[in-house]
This record gives sequence, C-alpha cells and structure tokens, in this order.
Amino acid sequence: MDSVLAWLIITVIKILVILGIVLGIGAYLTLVERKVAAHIQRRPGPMVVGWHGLLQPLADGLKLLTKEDLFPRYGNRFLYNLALVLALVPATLVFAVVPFGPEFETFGIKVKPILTDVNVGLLLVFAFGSMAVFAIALAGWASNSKYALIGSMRKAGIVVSYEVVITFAVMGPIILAGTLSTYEIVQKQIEQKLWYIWLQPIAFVVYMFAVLAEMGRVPFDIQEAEAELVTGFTVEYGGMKFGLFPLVEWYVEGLSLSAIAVVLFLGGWSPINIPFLGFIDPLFFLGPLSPFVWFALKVTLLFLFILWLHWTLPRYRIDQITSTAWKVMLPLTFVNLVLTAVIAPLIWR
Amino acid sequence: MVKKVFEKPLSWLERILFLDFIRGLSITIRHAFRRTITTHYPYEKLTPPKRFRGFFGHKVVNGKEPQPAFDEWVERFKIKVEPGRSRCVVCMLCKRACPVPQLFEIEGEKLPDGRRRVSVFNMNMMLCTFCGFCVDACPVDCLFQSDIHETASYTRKDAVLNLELLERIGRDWQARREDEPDRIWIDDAQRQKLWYENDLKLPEVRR
Amino acid sequence: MEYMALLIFFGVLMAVALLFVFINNLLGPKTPEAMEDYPYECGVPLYDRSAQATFHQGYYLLGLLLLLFDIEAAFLFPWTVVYRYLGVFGFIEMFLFIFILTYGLLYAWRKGALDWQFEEEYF
Amino acid sequence: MIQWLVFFLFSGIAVLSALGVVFLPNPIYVILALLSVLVSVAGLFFIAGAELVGAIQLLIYAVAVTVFYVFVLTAVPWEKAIKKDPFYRVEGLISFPLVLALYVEMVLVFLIGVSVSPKGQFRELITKFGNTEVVGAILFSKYFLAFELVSLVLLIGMIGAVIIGRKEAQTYEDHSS
Repeated sequence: MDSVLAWLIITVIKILVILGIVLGIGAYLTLVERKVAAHIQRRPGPMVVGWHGLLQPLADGLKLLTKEDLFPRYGNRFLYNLALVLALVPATLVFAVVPFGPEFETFGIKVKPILTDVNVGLLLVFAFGSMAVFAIALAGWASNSKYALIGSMRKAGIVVSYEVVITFAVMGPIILAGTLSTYEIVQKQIEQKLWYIWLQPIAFVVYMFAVLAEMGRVPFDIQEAEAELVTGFTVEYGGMKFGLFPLVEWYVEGLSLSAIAVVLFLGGWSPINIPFLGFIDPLFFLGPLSPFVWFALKVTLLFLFILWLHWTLPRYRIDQITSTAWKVMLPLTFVNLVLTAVIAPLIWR
Repeated sequence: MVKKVFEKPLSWLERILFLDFIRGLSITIRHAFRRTITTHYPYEKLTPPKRFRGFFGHKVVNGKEPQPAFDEWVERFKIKVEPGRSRCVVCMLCKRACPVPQLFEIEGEKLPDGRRRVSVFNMNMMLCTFCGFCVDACPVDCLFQSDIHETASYTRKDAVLNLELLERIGRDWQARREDEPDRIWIDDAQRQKLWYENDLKLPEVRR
Repeated sequence: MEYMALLIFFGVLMAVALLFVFINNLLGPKTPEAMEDYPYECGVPLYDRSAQATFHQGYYLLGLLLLLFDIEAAFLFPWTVVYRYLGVFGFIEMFLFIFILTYGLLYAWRKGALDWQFEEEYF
Repeated sequence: MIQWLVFFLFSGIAVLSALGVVFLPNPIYVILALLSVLVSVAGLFFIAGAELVGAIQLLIYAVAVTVFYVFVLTAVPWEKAIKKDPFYRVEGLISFPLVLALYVEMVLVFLIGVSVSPKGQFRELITKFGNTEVVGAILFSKYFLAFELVSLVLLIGMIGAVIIGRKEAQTYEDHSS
C-alpha cells in the first residue's frame, strides 16, 4: 500500500511538471516565435510589455481570457467545444512517453523522469500525434464556415500522406535499438556509443519533413494559409479557444515531436557524441543535472531550427505535398529500411 | 521589348542535398543577427513627404496666394479677404469634383457690408476615399492634403472636419512646410542611412 | 500499472481542456449584439446557411492506400524489434515483404493513383 | 480490483458508443462514436496486457480508418444524410440473417479458441521479454508463411483499391466533360 501511495505521489508530480512545461513553456514559445520571426525580417518584435517584451505572453493570455465567448450562428455547439478537447488531450498525452533524463534516486526512491515507460511508447506517440487531425476536422466542420472546412480537409490530406512516412521513417532507429520503448532507445544509444543520426541521416530528414507536416508548419501549413484561408479552421473561434489551437498545434506538438526526434536520432540526454568512441560532455560541471540540460538544449535547438525553417520557406501546394510524401519520402524510407537491416548486425556487436 | 527570364532548373546534387533550402536558410540567419532597420512607430515617427496625401486642411490668406486667379475669384464672388482666415471662395467646385458629394457641407454667409465669407465647411471623413479630386478642383489653392496620417478617432463625430479645424491644420502646415522644396522624402538622409548603411542590395535575378 | 499513469494523465488533461472550454464564458464580458455571431464570409451575407457542403476529394484514394500501408507497418513493427534474433532468415522475410509491397506502390504510381485526382483546370 | 473497475469503465463506454454508431442519425456523430469505440477497445487491450495490439488498434483503426471516414464525410450529400427515415430497409432485412450468422460464428470461434488456447504458457515469456518481442518471435518463426501471404493479400487489396478508386475518378471526368 505504501508503494502504491509513493507511486501515486510521484505520478502526480510528474503530471504537474509536464503540465507546467506544456502550458508555461508552450505559452512562452509564442514570444520566442515572434522574436525569431521579427529578427529574421529585421524587426525588433515585441518590445513594450516588460524588458524586450518578456511579459508579452502574459498580456496576450489576459487579453484572450477576457474576450467574449462567441459561437458561430449556424454551427454545432457540442462539436465546436469537443474539438478543443480533442486538440489538447492527445497532443499532450504524447509527453507521457518522452524521457527527460536518466533514472535518478531521491529520498531513497528511484525515479524515472518519464511518466510511463511503456513497451510500445513510440507507437503511442504516432497514434496520439496523428489524432490531432480529428480536432481539426471537427473544428472545421462544427464552425460552419467554408474556409474552416477546406482547411480541415487539407489537414486530413496531409496526415494521410505523412502518417505512413513517419511510421516507416522511425523503423531504422528501432531496428538499431531493438525496442519500442523511448527510454530504452536512448539507453541503447548510450551503450552503443552512437547517435543514430550518424547512421540514419535519410530517416532523420524524412522524419523532420513529416514532423513539419504533422505540426502544420511551413512549408506544409496549408491548413492555415493566412493569405488564402484566413487561418483556416480557427476562423470562427475566439478568445482562449482561438489561443489554444496554435498553442497545441504549433508549440505542444512541436515540442513533443522535437523531443521524440531527439530521443530517436540525437541520443536523448547524452552529451556530444563521437561515433563508436564515446561522449564528450562540456557541461560536466553541472553534475547530475547535465543530462537534463543536454536534453532541453537539443530540443530547444531543434525547435529553433523548425522556427527558422518556418520563416524562410514558402508554402507548397497540397498536391505537391501529397505527391512528395508518396513518391519521394516513402521510397526513401523503404531504401533506408533495407540498408539499415543490412548494416544493423555491425552495430550490435 | 520583353526580356524573358527563366529560372535555372535544380541539378540533382542540389535536389538531394537541399542546397536551395540551405541557401535560403543562410540568408535568413544572416539577417537575423543584423541590426533591425524598422522605426518603432508610436515612439519614433518619420516625417512623410511633402506630397503626402493625408488629412485635409484649408490654407489661410497670407500673401502667397496664386495671384491672378485668387483676385479674379474673390472679385467674382465678392469674398471678404481676411488675413489669417481661410482662402475659401465658396465656389463649390470641390463638392462637384467629389465622387461622394454628400461628404461636403459648405455654406457661405453674407456680411453686413455686402461681401461674403465661408461660414460652414464640414468634411465627413468617414466617406472620404482620399482621391484628391477636390484638391485638384480648388481654383485658389485653398483645400489641400496635409501630412497628417494618424487619422483615427474614438467617435464618429470626431471624424468630421469643420472649418476651424481645417484652418488650424492649414496654418500649422503653412508654418512648417510651405517653403520646403518639393521632394519625395523630407529625411532622405535618414532613409539613406537606414538602407545603405546596412548594405542592403536588391538581389539580381539568376539566369 | 504503467497504463494507470496514462489514464490519470488523461483525466487531468480532460479537466484542463474543459477548463479551457468554459473559461471564456466565465471571465469574458457578455455584450449581445445582433450580428456578432454571424459566420465569417468576407463581409457579404451567406449564400447558404450550412457550409457543410459536398465537395470533391482529391486524395480519397490516398486514404485507402494509407490504410494498407499502415497495416503493413503494423506487421513490420514486431519485426524491427526481434530482427536481432532472426538473423539472415529475418532479413529475407522482410525483404520479400517489402519487395511485394513496393510492387504495389509502383502499381499505384503507374496507374496515377498517387496523383491529385483532379483535372488541371481545378487548380 | 481497480483493474476491473477500469475494465468496466472502458467496456461500458465501448458498448454505449457502439449503440451510438448504430442509432445516431448524423454521420459525423456516427464517426465520433466509432472513434470512441475504437479508443475504448484499445484501452481494453491495454488492460489485458496486449500492449502491441492496443497500440496498433490506435494507430490503424483510430487514425487510418477513421480519417478515411472523415474523407467520406465530405462526399456525403448532406440533405440526404441527415434525414432520419431508413433508406436501405430491404437490404437491412436481407442482411440480418448474415449478421446473425457472423455473430454466431464469432461466439463459436471464441469458445473454441478459449478451449484450445495455450493456458498461460506465454505469461512468463511476456513478462520477461515484453509483448512486442513475443509476438514478433512467434510471427516470424512459426507463422512466417502466413506473414508472407499477408503481403500478397495486402498487394491484392492495394490493386483493388487503385482499380476501384480510379474508376470513380474516370466517371467523374466523364460527367464533367
């Protein structure tokens, strides 16, 4: 009974930490995005609220909270609200299988900094990650606007194409690691002294493309397409409801899928890697905190890279996106799978 | 003659290694770490060019009227000329030229000495498209467009310019800018600094 | 036990999501106006009350293909995990599997099923 | 104890949503109810310890199949779809014995399967190696022929899908021209 209680307390603490990450850091990423976008366009970005706009997300949040709750006239109120729930819940559930660092011991209890280390973690990631499509489809359907409907159908088209690609792209690292658990995959990379990106550059590129598509980031942001669809499926939402969709789609999903990319390809919480030789840790002075810092650093860099892409590239057309997925990405992942199967025995020695 | 410019198709190496992506990314990252070039609008304001077509104003009588025309029109309509007041001769040509004539509300009054003067000149800016036809039509160079571009107001009533306000805008403008040479930007030097100090060049088309 | 944590997390997230749904109703002002809830249509009146119209799907067929390839992926995931213990036999098995399905992909490609199912004029 | 509680929760949701799939008039509610059924059945799998099946249930049924139905949604003529009167009464009557036969078959297979299934032989293996590994080991050694045949079945399915899908597109072109 005592162990159950301890487990419950630890679980609740982990859940609170994840919620803090999702809602706190997620909100502050709006500021990061605006600053990055501004500097790429040689503007200073938000500068007024707080020092260099540091309090801007709070101001935005307050503004969104005190908006009137509007509902489009001929829409479907139940589905309109259900879309919000469906957007937030699966996207955040992905964080349950993201390992933030190695197992550590405090007060005599061993704690894994991962909510649930399940055997099929990766499959859950992609299942939950793709479920965002229902939120968008429902939001588009329930708000009874043609812009929203077109946007949501485009998102469904993208998910159809990239769902296959992403599942095949991650098979390479899984072969090398021989497990589907996210925690174990990182451990295997540390044991084999190898980040899998060195052997899986194709899979990494394909995975990043698929991440951009699932997040709805440029160059695949056609479900929003400010210029033609007036931000697509969110056009009839207002207040915090409007704020939640970009929060979930761009920031929460972006963070979780970047974290999974770090876990699969960049060695999770391990420091800088020299293939087959070992790891160099310039942050050794942080002691036991260093793995967590490494993990956060890698996720941040990857996320900044996605932002950088967003503010550089133009947008593709929907048929170009789907045909890229099926005609370029999918054959590439097949080739990558066979190649990995050939070289994998060398890694297992 | 039309010069046709075609983009060179990507080579296989460029396709595989995403070289065009990398080229674009390198441009954006270089710009990201340079100095910002924008003015922070509510705190820093650029002066618009003299020919800027903003809010309307009435030039006042100050001895710089377009001479043969002004005297002719004053004689024709028997206008009382008061220095420091509007040059308007109540000819209604601006109202005629306007595509939305009901935005003008112009009335003249007869003074005891038999001469006349403009008494009401309201312009409802809610209807105005800033096309400038009225300015072209004005025979005495009275109605003009000033450099005021912050035209927002809190109530609809504030959007109606009356004679007093028009004269005030005109007096202000004449004091500030009437003698300026007619060029596009007042602060060309500042613009040069913004653009050329940061060696911004327009890219050439690859062919 | 591991999945219980997932279930608890799910419950907490449902609560958070419901909070997000109702928070605007609680905190926001209520100033009813005649046209405030009118659907967005670029400032013109709606043509039909319902926008949930039927329109032609360009990627209908891709949905079917997704289904088939996902089933394939479902078979390959156990293989990736146990490949280490299967050796050459496992490699040949997988190679045949992928080969046959690549043929399916090529067939779909040749038949134009991977293309957008529209005429050019619809762009 | 708590396992049973969660089991009854999920199975209750599954049964209720299945009833919804059958009786709800609006197609989008039907799809939502179907999603709810699939997710709660995945939850049942997770409780029973069949992690791989549960995850694949989520990946294939809850995402791929249901997204496909979302596509179908936009191809439905709405004026007809929302009407409540039954369209296919005769077909329903004809198919009823078939559905009944299917259910009887399912029950039979279930009972026979329970009687001949290995009684807990794999329990230790699963706790030792994990669900996915055991499934993979059995699938790729004992049943490898079935596995290869599956690829053929999938190929046939793909070709059928392409042929049917293309035909529809051609008729569409015929109409438009």
